[in-house]
Amino acid sequence: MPPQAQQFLDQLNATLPLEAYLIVGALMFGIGVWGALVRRNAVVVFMCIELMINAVNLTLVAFADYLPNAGGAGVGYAVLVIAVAAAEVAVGLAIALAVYRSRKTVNVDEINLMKG
Amino acid sequence: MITTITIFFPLVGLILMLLLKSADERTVRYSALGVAAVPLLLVTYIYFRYGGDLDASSLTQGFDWVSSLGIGYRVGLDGLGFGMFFLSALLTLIAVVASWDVRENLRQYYTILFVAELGMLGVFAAQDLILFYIFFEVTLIPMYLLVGIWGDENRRPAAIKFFIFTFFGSTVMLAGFLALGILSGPNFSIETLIGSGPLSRTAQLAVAVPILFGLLIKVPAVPLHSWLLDVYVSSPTSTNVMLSGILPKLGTYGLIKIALPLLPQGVEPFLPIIAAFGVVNIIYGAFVAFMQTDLKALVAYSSIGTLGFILLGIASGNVLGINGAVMQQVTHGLYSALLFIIVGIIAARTGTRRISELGGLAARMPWAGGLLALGALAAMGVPGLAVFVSEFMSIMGGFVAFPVQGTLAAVGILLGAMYLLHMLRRVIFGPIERPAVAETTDAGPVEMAAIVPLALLLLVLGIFPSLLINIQQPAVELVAAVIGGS
Amino acid sequence: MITAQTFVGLIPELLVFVLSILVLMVGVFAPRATGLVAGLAATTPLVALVGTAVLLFTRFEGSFFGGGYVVDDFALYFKLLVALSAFFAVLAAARWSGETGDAPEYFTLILSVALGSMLLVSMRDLFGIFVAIELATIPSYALVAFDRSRRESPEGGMKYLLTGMVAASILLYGIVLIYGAAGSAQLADIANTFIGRLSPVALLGLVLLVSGFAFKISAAPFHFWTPDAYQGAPTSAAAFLSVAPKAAIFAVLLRIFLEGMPGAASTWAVVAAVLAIVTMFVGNLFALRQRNVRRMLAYSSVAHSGYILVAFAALRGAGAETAVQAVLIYSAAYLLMNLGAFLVIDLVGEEAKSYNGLFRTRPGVALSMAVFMAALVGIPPLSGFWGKAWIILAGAQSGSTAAYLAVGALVINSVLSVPYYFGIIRNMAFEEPVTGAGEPKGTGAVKFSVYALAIATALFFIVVGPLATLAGNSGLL
Amino acid sequence: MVVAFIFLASMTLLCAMGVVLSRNVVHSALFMSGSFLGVAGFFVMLNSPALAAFQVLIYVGAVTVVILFGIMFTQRPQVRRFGSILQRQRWSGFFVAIGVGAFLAYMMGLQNWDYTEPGNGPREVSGLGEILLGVNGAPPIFSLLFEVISILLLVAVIAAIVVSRRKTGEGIDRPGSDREEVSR
Repeated sequence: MPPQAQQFLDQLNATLPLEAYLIVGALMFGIGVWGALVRRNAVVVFMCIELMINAVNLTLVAFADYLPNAGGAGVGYAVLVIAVAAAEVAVGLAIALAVYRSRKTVNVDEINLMKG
Repeated sequence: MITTITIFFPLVGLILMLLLKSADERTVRYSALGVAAVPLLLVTYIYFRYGGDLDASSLTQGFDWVSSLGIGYRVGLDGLGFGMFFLSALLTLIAVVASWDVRENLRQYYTILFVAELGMLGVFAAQDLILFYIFFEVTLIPMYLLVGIWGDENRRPAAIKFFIFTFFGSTVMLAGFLALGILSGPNFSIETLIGSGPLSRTAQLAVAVPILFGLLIKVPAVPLHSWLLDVYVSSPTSTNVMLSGILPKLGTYGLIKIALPLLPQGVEPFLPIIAAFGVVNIIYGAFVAFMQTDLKALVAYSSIGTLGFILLGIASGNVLGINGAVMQQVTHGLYSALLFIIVGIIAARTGTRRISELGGLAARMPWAGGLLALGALAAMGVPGLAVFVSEFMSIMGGFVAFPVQGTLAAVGILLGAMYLLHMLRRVIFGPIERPAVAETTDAGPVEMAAIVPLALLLLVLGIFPSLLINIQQPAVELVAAVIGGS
Repeated sequence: MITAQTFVGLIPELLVFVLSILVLMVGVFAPRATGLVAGLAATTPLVALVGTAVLLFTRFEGSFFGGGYVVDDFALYFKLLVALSAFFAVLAAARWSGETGDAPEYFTLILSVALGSMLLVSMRDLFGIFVAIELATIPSYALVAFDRSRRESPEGGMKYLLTGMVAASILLYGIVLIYGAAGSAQLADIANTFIGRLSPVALLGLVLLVSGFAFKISAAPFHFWTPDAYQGAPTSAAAFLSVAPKAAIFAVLLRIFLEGMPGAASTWAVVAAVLAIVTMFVGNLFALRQRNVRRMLAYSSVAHSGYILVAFAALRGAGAETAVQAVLIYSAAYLLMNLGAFLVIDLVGEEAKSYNGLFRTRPGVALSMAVFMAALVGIPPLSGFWGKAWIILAGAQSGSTAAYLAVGALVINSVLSVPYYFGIIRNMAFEEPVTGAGEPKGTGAVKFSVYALAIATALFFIVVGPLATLAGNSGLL
Repeated sequence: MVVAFIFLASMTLLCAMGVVLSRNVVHSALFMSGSFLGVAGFFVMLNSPALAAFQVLIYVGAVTVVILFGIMFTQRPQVRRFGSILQRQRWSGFFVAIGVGAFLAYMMGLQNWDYTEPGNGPREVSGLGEILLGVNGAPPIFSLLFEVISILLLVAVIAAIVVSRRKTGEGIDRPGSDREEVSR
C-alpha cells in the first residue's frame, strides 16, 4: 500500500477534535435560529426550536465525552434537556391547537390582535 | 414630642373629614377650621414656651428607622425652620377660611389640604435627609390634586406640568441626598452632617450639583420657572395661599438648611451663580409683571421677583444676608397670601381679573382696596412693613458679598415699585369702567378674617422684626460660620 | 447524602408540591366542590409561607445535594415573596376560575410556577437553574393561554411560548458553553473559570446566558413578548407572572453573578448597565402610548426590570452589599404595588376610560389604585420609593461610571413615567364618570387583596428597616 | 471516524436546512426527524449509546409523531408559492442566522481545546443510570433534578390537556365564524 494512502486511512481513523462537534452544533443552532426567524407557520417554528435544542444537546454531549474531569455527567444533563424539550412541545402544540381553533390559522404574522 | 404631635395633627383632620360623610357644608367647614387651628395654637405655645431655646429636648425626637444606613425619624425645630413652621400652620388656617370659592367636594378638599399641611410642617421640622425628602414629596400629590380638581378651566395641563417639573427636581435632589448620605457614613442625620467632614471637596461638588439643581427648580429660579405661572393662575384662591406662601420656600429652605451647611465647599463655587439667579429673578420678574394684564399673573410674577431677594440673601453667605433670606421667606408668605386672597375677592365680586377692566375699587371696596394697597406697599418694601426689613438685610448682605449683584438687586426694587404703583393706580384709583365694578360690595367678615391677620402680622413684624430675628439668629450664625469658615 | 436535614430544607417546596397535587385530586374526584378546591389552593401558599418563615426565623441554613442546592436567608426571603404572591393570585382567581371551569388545573398551574420559582432561588447548579426556570415557565405558557373567553389569550400564549422557547434554548446554549469551559455546572467551580481574561467560549457562554435571562426578565430588546402575554393572560395570572417568577429569576441571576462569576464583574456590570438603560427607556416610552391599562402595566413592568438591573450594574466595590439589599427590597416593594395594580383591573376594567371619575363612584378602589400608581412612580413613603432609593444608594456607592450613568437614566425615567401613571390618577380624580360603565365588578376576595396590598404598599416604610437588616445578613456576600 | 462524522454532519445539517426550506409542513417534520437521527448518530460516536437510544425513542419517535398530529390538526391546504411560507423579514432573518452560526463556530474554533480528549462518556447504560441518580461521583444534584423533571412532565401534561380541551357551548366558536374565517 502506498504510504500516502496509508496516511490517508490513518487520518480517517484518527479521533476527531472537540471543535468538530462544536462547530456542527453551532451551525445547526444557526439554522434553527434562521428557521425560527423566517418561517410563518408556528408548527414549523416549533420544529426549528427543537433543532436549536438538539444542537445544544449535541454540544453538551460532546463536552461530556471530551472534558477530562466531568465524568460524563453532561450526558445526564442531556437527558434532563430532552425531557424539558418534550414538555415544551406538548404545551406548545396544545397552545397551537387553541390558537387554530380561535383563528383558523397558525401563521405567526396573522396572529396580530394586539398591537402597540 | 410636641413637634411630632404638631406635624401629625392634620391626620386627625383627615380622619375627621373621612368620617363626616353625611354632614352638611357648615359642619364640615367649622370642623376643618377647628382642626386647622390646633397646630397653629401648638406652634404659638412653642414660641412662647421655648422661644429662646429651640434645642430643648422636649422639642426634638429621634429614633432609628433603618439603622444599618443611619436613616432615622429625627424631628426638631430650629431657628431656620421655625418661622416657616409657624407660617405653614397659619396659612393652612387661612386657606381653610379663604376656601369660600370651593363649593364642590368640600370634604375631599380639606382632606387633601390637611395632607399638604402635614408635609409642609414635616419639611420644616425634619432633621434627617430622607425624612426631609419624604415630607418634601408628600406635599406634591396634594398640590397636584388641589390644582387639578378645583382649579379653573386650564387646570389639568397646569397641574401635570407642575407635578412633572417639581418631581424631576426633587428626584434629582434625592439622588444628591442619597449620595451625600452614603458617602459620608452612611449617615443621614442633618445635625451630624453639618460641615460634612469626611467628604472631599470634589465629592462635595459632585453631590452639590444635583441638590442645587433640584432645589432651584423648586424655588423656581428663572430659567426653570415655567411651571409656576400656569399653576398659580389656575388654582383656587385658598390653594394659591399655600402654593405661593409655602411651596417655593421648600426650595429656599432646602438651600439654607441643607445645601449650605452640609456642603460648604461644594456650594461655595456656585454662590455667585445663585446670586446671579437671584438678580435675574428680581429683574425678570419685575419686567414680566409689568407686562401682565391679569392681576393674578402680576402677583405671581411679583413672587418670582421676591424669591430672587431670598436667593441673593442665601448666596451672600453672611449673617446679614442669610438672616434676611430666612425672614423674607416668612414675610413673602404673608404678603403674597394677602395679595392672592384679595385678588380672589376682587375676581369673585367683579367677575374679572383683567387690570384694564378694573378701576376705582377704593370707592366701592375701601377695606379690600386698602388692604390690597397695604400688600402692594409691603411688596415694594416700604419701611414700616415687615418686607422692608428682610429685603433690606438680604440686599445689604448680598451687596457685601457680591457688589454688582447687590446693586442690580437694589435697582430691581425700583422696578418693583414701578409696576406695583402702576397696578394700584389702575385698579384702586382710576375711573370705574365696568358696571359690575360699580355695583360691587366690600369684603365680608369671613373674607376679612382671612386677610386681617396677615396684614397685622406684616405690620407687627415690620415694627418689631426682632420677634423673628432673635429666634433665627443663633442658627443663622451657625450656618454662616460653616460656610464662611471653609 | 440525603438526610433528614435535606427534607427540612425542602419543606416549603414539598408542601407546595403535595398540596397542589391534592388540589388537583380533589378537583378531579369531587368536581362540584369548587369552594373546597379554592380554599385548599389558597391554603397551600399560606402553609408554604409559614414553613418558609419558620425556617427563616430559626435561621435554618444548609447546603444539600453536594452543594447544588442551598437554603440560606437569601433563598428563603425570595421563597417568602413567591409564596405571598401566589397566595394573592389564587385568592384573586378563586371566583373567576370557578366560573370558567378547570379551577383545579388553574390553581395547580399557578402553584407549579410558584414551586419552580421557589426551587430556582436555591439552585447552585446551572442545569438545576435551567430545569427550575422551565418548571416555572412551562405552566405559565398555559396560564397565559388559559382564558377561553378572550381571543387574545391563546394568541398571547402563543407569542409567549415561541419567544420563551427560543429564550430557553439560548439560555441553555449559554449554560452548556459555560459548562464546557468550566468542566462543571456548579457555581463554585465556575467561579474559577471567570477569573482574569475570559476564554472565548466562556465569554460567549456569558453573553448567551445574559441574553437568555434578558428574555426571561423582559429586558429590552428582548421584551416584545411581555405586553402580548400580559394582555392575553387572565388578570390574576398576569399579576402573578409579573412578580413572582421575575423576582426569583432576578434572585438567581444575582446568585449566578456573585457566586459563579465574581471575577468577571467588570464585564457583566457594564452589560447590566447598558441593558438597564435601554430597558428603562423602552419600557417607559412605550408605556406612554398605551390606552389599555393592562398593556400599560406590562410595559411598566419592563421599565421596572430596567430599574432592578441598575442594581446589578452597581454590584461593584463598596456598593455590592447595598445593591443586594436593593434587589431584595425592590422585589418586595414591586411585588406589593404591581400585584395590586394588576388586580385592580379585575375590579374596574382594562380601558383607561373605565377609570374616569372613580374617586367619586368607588373611592376605596380609587384610593388603592392611586396608592399603587404613586408607589410605582416612586413617591415617598410608599413602597416603590424605598426600592428606588436603595438602588440609587447602591449606585452612589459603587464608584463605577456605568452605574452612575444608569442611575442618571433611572432618575430621568422616573420622571418619564409620571404621565402614564398619573394619567390613571387624573382619570380617576378629574374626569367625569363614564355613564353606563359604572357597575362594580370583581369579587370580595379580589377587593380584599387589593385593599390589603394597598395598605401594605402604604405602610412599607415600617418594615424597610428590618428588611435591610435581613438583607444585610442574607449570606450572599 | 472521520467518514462517519462527515456523513452524520452532512445528514444533520442538510436535513436541518430541509426543515426550514420545505414548502410542505409534513416534509419539514420528516426532515426534522432525519436531523434528529443524525444527532443520535453523533451520540453513538460520543460514547453515549444509551442517550442515542433515548434520542431515537423520544425525538424521532414521540416528538415527531406528536408534531405530525399537530400538523394534522392545524393545517389548511398547502400553499404553492415558496414565498408565502416566509415572513416579511426573510432576508434579515437569513443574514442574522448566517451571522449567528458563523460567529458561534468561529468562537468555538478560537478556544484552545488541547486539554480535552474523547472517551469520558458513560459507555454503559448503567453508567448513565448512576449519573441520573447522582451516585458514584456524579453530581448529587441529579437526585433532586430527576424528581423536578418528573414534576415538570406531569405539570406539562396537565397544562397541555387543559389548554387543548374544550367543553361544548363555550369559548370562541360562535356559529358562522368558521365559514367567515375560511372564506377570507
